[in-house]
Amino acid sequence: MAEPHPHPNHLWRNPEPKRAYDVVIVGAGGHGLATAYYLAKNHGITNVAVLERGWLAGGNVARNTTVIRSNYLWDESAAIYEHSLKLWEGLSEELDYDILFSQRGVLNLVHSLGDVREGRRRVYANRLSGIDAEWLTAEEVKAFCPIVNTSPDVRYPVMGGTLQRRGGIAKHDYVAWAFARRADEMGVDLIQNCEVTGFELEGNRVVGVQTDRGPTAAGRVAICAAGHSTVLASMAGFDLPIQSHPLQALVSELLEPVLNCVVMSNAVHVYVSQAHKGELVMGAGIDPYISYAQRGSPHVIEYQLAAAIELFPIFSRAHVVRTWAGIVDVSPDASPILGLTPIANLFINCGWGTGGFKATPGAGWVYAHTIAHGQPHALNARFALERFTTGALIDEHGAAAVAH
Amino acid sequence: MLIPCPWCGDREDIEFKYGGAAQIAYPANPDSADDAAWARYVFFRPNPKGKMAERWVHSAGCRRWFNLVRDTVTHEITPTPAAEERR
Amino acid sequence: MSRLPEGGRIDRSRPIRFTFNGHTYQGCAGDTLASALLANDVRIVARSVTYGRPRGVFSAGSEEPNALVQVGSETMLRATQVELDDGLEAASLNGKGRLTSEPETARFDKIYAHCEVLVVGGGPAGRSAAQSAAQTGDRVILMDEQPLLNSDSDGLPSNVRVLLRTTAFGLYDQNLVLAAERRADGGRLWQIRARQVVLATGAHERPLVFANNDRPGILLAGAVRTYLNRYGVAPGTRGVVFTNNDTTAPLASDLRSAGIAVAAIIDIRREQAIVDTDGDDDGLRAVTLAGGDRIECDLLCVSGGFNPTDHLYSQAQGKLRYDERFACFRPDGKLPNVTVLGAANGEFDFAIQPCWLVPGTNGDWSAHFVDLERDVTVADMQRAVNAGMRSIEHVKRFTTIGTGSDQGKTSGINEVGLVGALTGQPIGGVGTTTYRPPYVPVSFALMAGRNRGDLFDPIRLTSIQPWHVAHGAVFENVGQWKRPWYFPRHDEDMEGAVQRECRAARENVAIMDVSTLGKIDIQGPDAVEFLNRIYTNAFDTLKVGFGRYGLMCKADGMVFDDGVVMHLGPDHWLATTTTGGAAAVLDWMEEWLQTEWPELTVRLTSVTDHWSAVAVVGPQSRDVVHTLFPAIAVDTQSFPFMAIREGETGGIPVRLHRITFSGELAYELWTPSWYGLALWEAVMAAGQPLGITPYGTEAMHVLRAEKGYIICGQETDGTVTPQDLGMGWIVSKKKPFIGQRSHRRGDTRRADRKHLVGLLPVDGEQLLPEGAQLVLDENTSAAVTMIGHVTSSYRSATLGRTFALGMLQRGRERFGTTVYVPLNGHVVAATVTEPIFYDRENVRRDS
Amino acid sequence: MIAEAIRRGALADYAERFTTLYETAGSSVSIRELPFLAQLNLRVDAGDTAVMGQVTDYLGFSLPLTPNTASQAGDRRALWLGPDEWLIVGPDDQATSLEQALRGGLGGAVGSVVDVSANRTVLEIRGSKGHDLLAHGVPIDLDPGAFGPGCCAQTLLAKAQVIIERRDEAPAFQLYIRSSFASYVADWLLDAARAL
Repeated sequence: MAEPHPHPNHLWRNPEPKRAYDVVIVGAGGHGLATAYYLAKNHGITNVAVLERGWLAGGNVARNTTVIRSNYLWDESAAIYEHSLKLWEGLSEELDYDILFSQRGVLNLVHSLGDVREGRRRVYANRLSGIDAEWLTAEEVKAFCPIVNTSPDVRYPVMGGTLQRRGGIAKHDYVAWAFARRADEMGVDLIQNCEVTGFELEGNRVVGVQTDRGPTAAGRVAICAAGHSTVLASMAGFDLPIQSHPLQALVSELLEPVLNCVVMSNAVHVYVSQAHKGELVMGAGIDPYISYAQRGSPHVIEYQLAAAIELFPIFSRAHVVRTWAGIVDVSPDASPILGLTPIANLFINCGWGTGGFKATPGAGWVYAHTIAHGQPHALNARFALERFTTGALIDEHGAAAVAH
Repeated sequence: MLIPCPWCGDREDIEFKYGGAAQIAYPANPDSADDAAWARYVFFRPNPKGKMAERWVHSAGCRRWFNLVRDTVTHEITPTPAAEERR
Repeated sequence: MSRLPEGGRIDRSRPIRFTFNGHTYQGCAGDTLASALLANDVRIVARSVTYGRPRGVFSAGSEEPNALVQVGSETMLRATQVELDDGLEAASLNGKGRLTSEPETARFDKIYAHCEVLVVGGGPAGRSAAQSAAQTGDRVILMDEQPLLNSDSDGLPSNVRVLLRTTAFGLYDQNLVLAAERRADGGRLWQIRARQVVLATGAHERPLVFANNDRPGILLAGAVRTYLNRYGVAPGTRGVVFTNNDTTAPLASDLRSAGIAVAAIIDIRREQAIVDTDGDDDGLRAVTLAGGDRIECDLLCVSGGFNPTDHLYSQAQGKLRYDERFACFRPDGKLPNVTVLGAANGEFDFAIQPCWLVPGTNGDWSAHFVDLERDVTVADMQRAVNAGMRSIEHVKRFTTIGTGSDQGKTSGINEVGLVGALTGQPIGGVGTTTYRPPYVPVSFALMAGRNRGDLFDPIRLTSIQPWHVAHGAVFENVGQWKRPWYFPRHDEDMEGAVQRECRAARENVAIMDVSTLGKIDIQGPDAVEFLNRIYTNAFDTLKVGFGRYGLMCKADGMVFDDGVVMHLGPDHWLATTTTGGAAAVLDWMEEWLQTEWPELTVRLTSVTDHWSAVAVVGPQSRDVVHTLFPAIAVDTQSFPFMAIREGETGGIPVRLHRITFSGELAYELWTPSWYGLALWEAVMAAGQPLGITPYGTEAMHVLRAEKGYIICGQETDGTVTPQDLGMGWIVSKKKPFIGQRSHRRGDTRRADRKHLVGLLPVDGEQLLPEGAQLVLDENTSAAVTMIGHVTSSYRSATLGRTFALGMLQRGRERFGTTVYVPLNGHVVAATVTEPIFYDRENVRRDS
Repeated sequence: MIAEAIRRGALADYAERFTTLYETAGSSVSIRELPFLAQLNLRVDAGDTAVMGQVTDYLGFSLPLTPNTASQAGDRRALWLGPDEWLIVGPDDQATSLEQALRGGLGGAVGSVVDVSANRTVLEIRGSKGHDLLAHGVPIDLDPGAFGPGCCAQTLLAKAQVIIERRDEAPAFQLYIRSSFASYVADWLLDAARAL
């Protein structure tokens, strides 16, 4: 009768921090843990600490709606997300941990002629980039996901959609724990309840961090703190064009299977999937104001659920059992900042906004490369902080609208 | 949130639009700003954890911009004496 | 029947028939489904989600983890909260809800309320708080989730509004309380702003954790008393009490007076314990004591202590601390304008010996249930701790404990105690998991309220809408507006209709409703300076009575919106915006005016809805205008391109503008929206002899594209500068404007930026799909570099062929060359041209 | 006299539905459109007492200076919209005379007068359940203690911006609704009235 227990018997040690590391990663979220893993695995750098002010993987990775896809508009974005998606496809095996990665397809619905144009633009671009992408008519949407209301009589009828069949979901906690476990195995120290309170600088070079558990010397320091990036950057003495906003999400009770894929609708700010145990997991639009409170305004949820019922009348009697918010780090062009900082040996990975979870392995992979080599990989070269000065943005607002 | 419009009093946040950090001045002479300085104006804004001076506009009400100080952790709002300062 | 012969707050004179799992039963008015099932000796109400174990009623309130049922299309309801109703049909669930797609019959309402004091919880503490708050004359709302107050409801003053069947489920910033009211025909969502919130939400009893503690017949001790005393139901015939505190003291006598034998009282404080239970298909049969004694019973009343119900307080970031004396978490410190009272504040008076787990007989922990709804056992928690987890949040996520629809109301504090016990941490240091809204499950439908169907989002309509509907228009959503997309005749398809509409505009005369354009009245002595700063081009030289096209950028230098700006009089202007951009442009202008340029004396007023606007387009439009306005000289010298006139036709006041978005001779006629329909009909009548043809947004798009006029949001996507569009001519070098500095950045000066171009498919029948990508190499089998995309593409009746606009890298250097458009499985060649296909010299526009 | 045949209120098609509502609601609430009111948007510096005095003279009454209040004289009213902005309302066909009066009051001083008569239509909600009906969609406190006679407010009704005014002690509210949103607001009110 018992459900098989999916987890290994051992996940990680709980070590005391050492006095010095080759690399200190600030933030044990999905990205920080993946970075530690790839530093160890790809670059042989194992004298690494990941410092976490709370509990490991307790920030945005624990709060997101786990959508995975790579069908972004611009070449640079598509390349880094596709790199990530390819890593996802081998991740359970590589990490020897069933992260419940399910390529059930991600369907982006469109509701206006402008959306149609932008959706198709993305499909054409993705196909030429070697990313699987299909355009579906409203009838094809209905065939792929029968519970979508494709009636022409609704307020904003479904006019079609884009489909990435290789897209899907994974179990967020398990992903983080899987990276943590492997990193720990290779010698990385995962230090929880250890808050970074400052950076040790020598001239323009970082040489360590101060924490509430004492100082730690570090050859290189990598910030990986999503919504708290600007707080850390200002401790180190530089600024980031990042604004931290609440992004709310919610979950229903467990339900018998009802939804077979991931459905997103940028126009009405709904994205929803049914997790493997049966709960509907939904995300909402970003609250407009800056907040570190991990909660948002209830009207955002009201709007989102009205939109959800418009798209899926069958959801009417599902119940919200829990709402929460992450703190998303939003950059001016809705693309990440991943690379060097004005301070030598200090690196930054932030600005993923709503796209962070799907990028977890890819971002960790290129960030590890960047830290190990002291310069960016080709995949993240264009995502430098410098782009805001030159104006060479990678603007994913217009086309991807909401970059979930 | 309940936002204190200096004119209309406390109103629900759905009546407002958010204007981000307050007191960001447009460069006096944009032409003399170098690319980095210009980029700072266009793209970089304070993002504090804690008290923040910020702008709101009562868009569904009197359409006036105003300032307040809000704690970005607790959402506690302190109207400022300079609430009618619009930048 | 286990209904007691007397007692309870039920109405025995009103029997109610209902069915459960297809069997018919009878209860009384005032019963819940749970009490009625117990009264009918139905012990197994549901099966557990993971192990399929039989489960019965466990509690008497919203904390119920076991008795989850389906009632019609309503799923995952708690039998303890379902009020019995004639004809109710309920069925067991196995821990998962079943959604059905039956048509909606229920109604979901939403309402705002305001009060000085909101009291949540109608027990004695809440009632007395409401009563004393009401003495000042303040508006007081007293809310309780039960159908009747658990205290005397008479004698409350009239300024206390009592809301029953209403559960406060969220406490948000500055005391916004969301509450769900259960109503016979659906539900109502309350959004209450309260100056003061009083939380008198009581406490939840928690169970004890021992082997096979989940059998039907095992109930919380307090719930047993509720069933006996409130519902007049005996949940068993032979009872055992298992407790670690003295709140259970009155239970034995309650049981006995109901005729239930009390087989034993097992008190942990007397070093007694139940170490296992036995049962059969119908639930509990016996318990085994430490030491091996076995006691037959069909009812086990358990109490492990009480947890103050501080969910709302904690949602609002109220801090909790562990209270050793009562073995519970209670509020620590204060929240502004929130008071926690009574049991919710940990104000107890009992003795307790905390007990987080009772060892079994064989070292097996896999039937020690901690979370009944999610089927989580002590064994699961041990596995989490052994794997290295210390944080309560990790254990929760590892085991799923507390994640059910009850959100761990009965399991949460036991979980904390167990993590403390398993990891050797003090309980206060373990802390609780975070409480989040909603306190109880809330249906999507309730949250949506009436924002469904046509009310999901406002439908904005012009005054001419009734005509469009009557004449068979097919509509397009443009933002919130409904706009005619095209006007098919008879069996005409879209393409046929659009071709016909375009021909009419080019060859004789056509008419379009352009009322949706944004319109901003601008007055003040500094209006010109203001416009000069907002738009890329200058307005100093524009004479009164004329209009000029203007383009605006954001600070990053990218094109934002465009429109015609009219000079109506001294210091008086009117700017039009795109339909979709109207609100954003007004906001943008106000922001600069108020926050950055307070030295400018300029006043903005939205007049979008004041004016209806009708475009009369085509070579014969002059005749139509002349017919309607014989007093106005319409020859091109008297009424030139971009000129404005005032007129009147048949009593309709009209402002005439010679403006075109098609490149044809055209006029826009504006009238206050009361007259919009009359004006439209007048134009139709005047144009009827000329075959005047109404057209929609699609033909409008074709016509403007033939002239190479951009649409903001179609040719542009936030990454396009005026220079990219070949519109350097409209970017002033003589005066500053928003975004100007950005045009000097390295990236915006790159030679290899994308430029707006025309695209003529080599095969003039081939329609390029909008959004298709442009490449240089015909061979697309290898990796290709995309150098642009198609932004607009149409079949042109005028050109007799297809054509397109696109953004193409170094586009202006590529005029006359061929680019390729890879489509699904084939490649289409197109010639790059200047982005203008029709009347390059503006002869028709200016004629 | 303006030929009625050529003018049409934004809710001309709703008269019958409003009547039905009145009948089904047991006369506890009624809705009717008051179309074609003259409405002028006035912007003037409230601190300029000279100009304010002139406006008072030309208008026949003074502009309200307290936010969210209205003043009136006879059939003309002034609603506070902002610290330098008012909506001047008068009967049908007074738009021109009001505009002249206001321009006369400004007398060349800095300010603006815009005829916005057709920008909004007006709905009157009357009856003992009028407040209750509006509470379904209006977030502000409309209780007589907080929003008594002479109060007005710009706020939201569901997703539409509205101006709400309570003129006197009678249980009645005036709703000023942008023309393009009028049918949405009417549909919304009719639906909400079913929950009374």
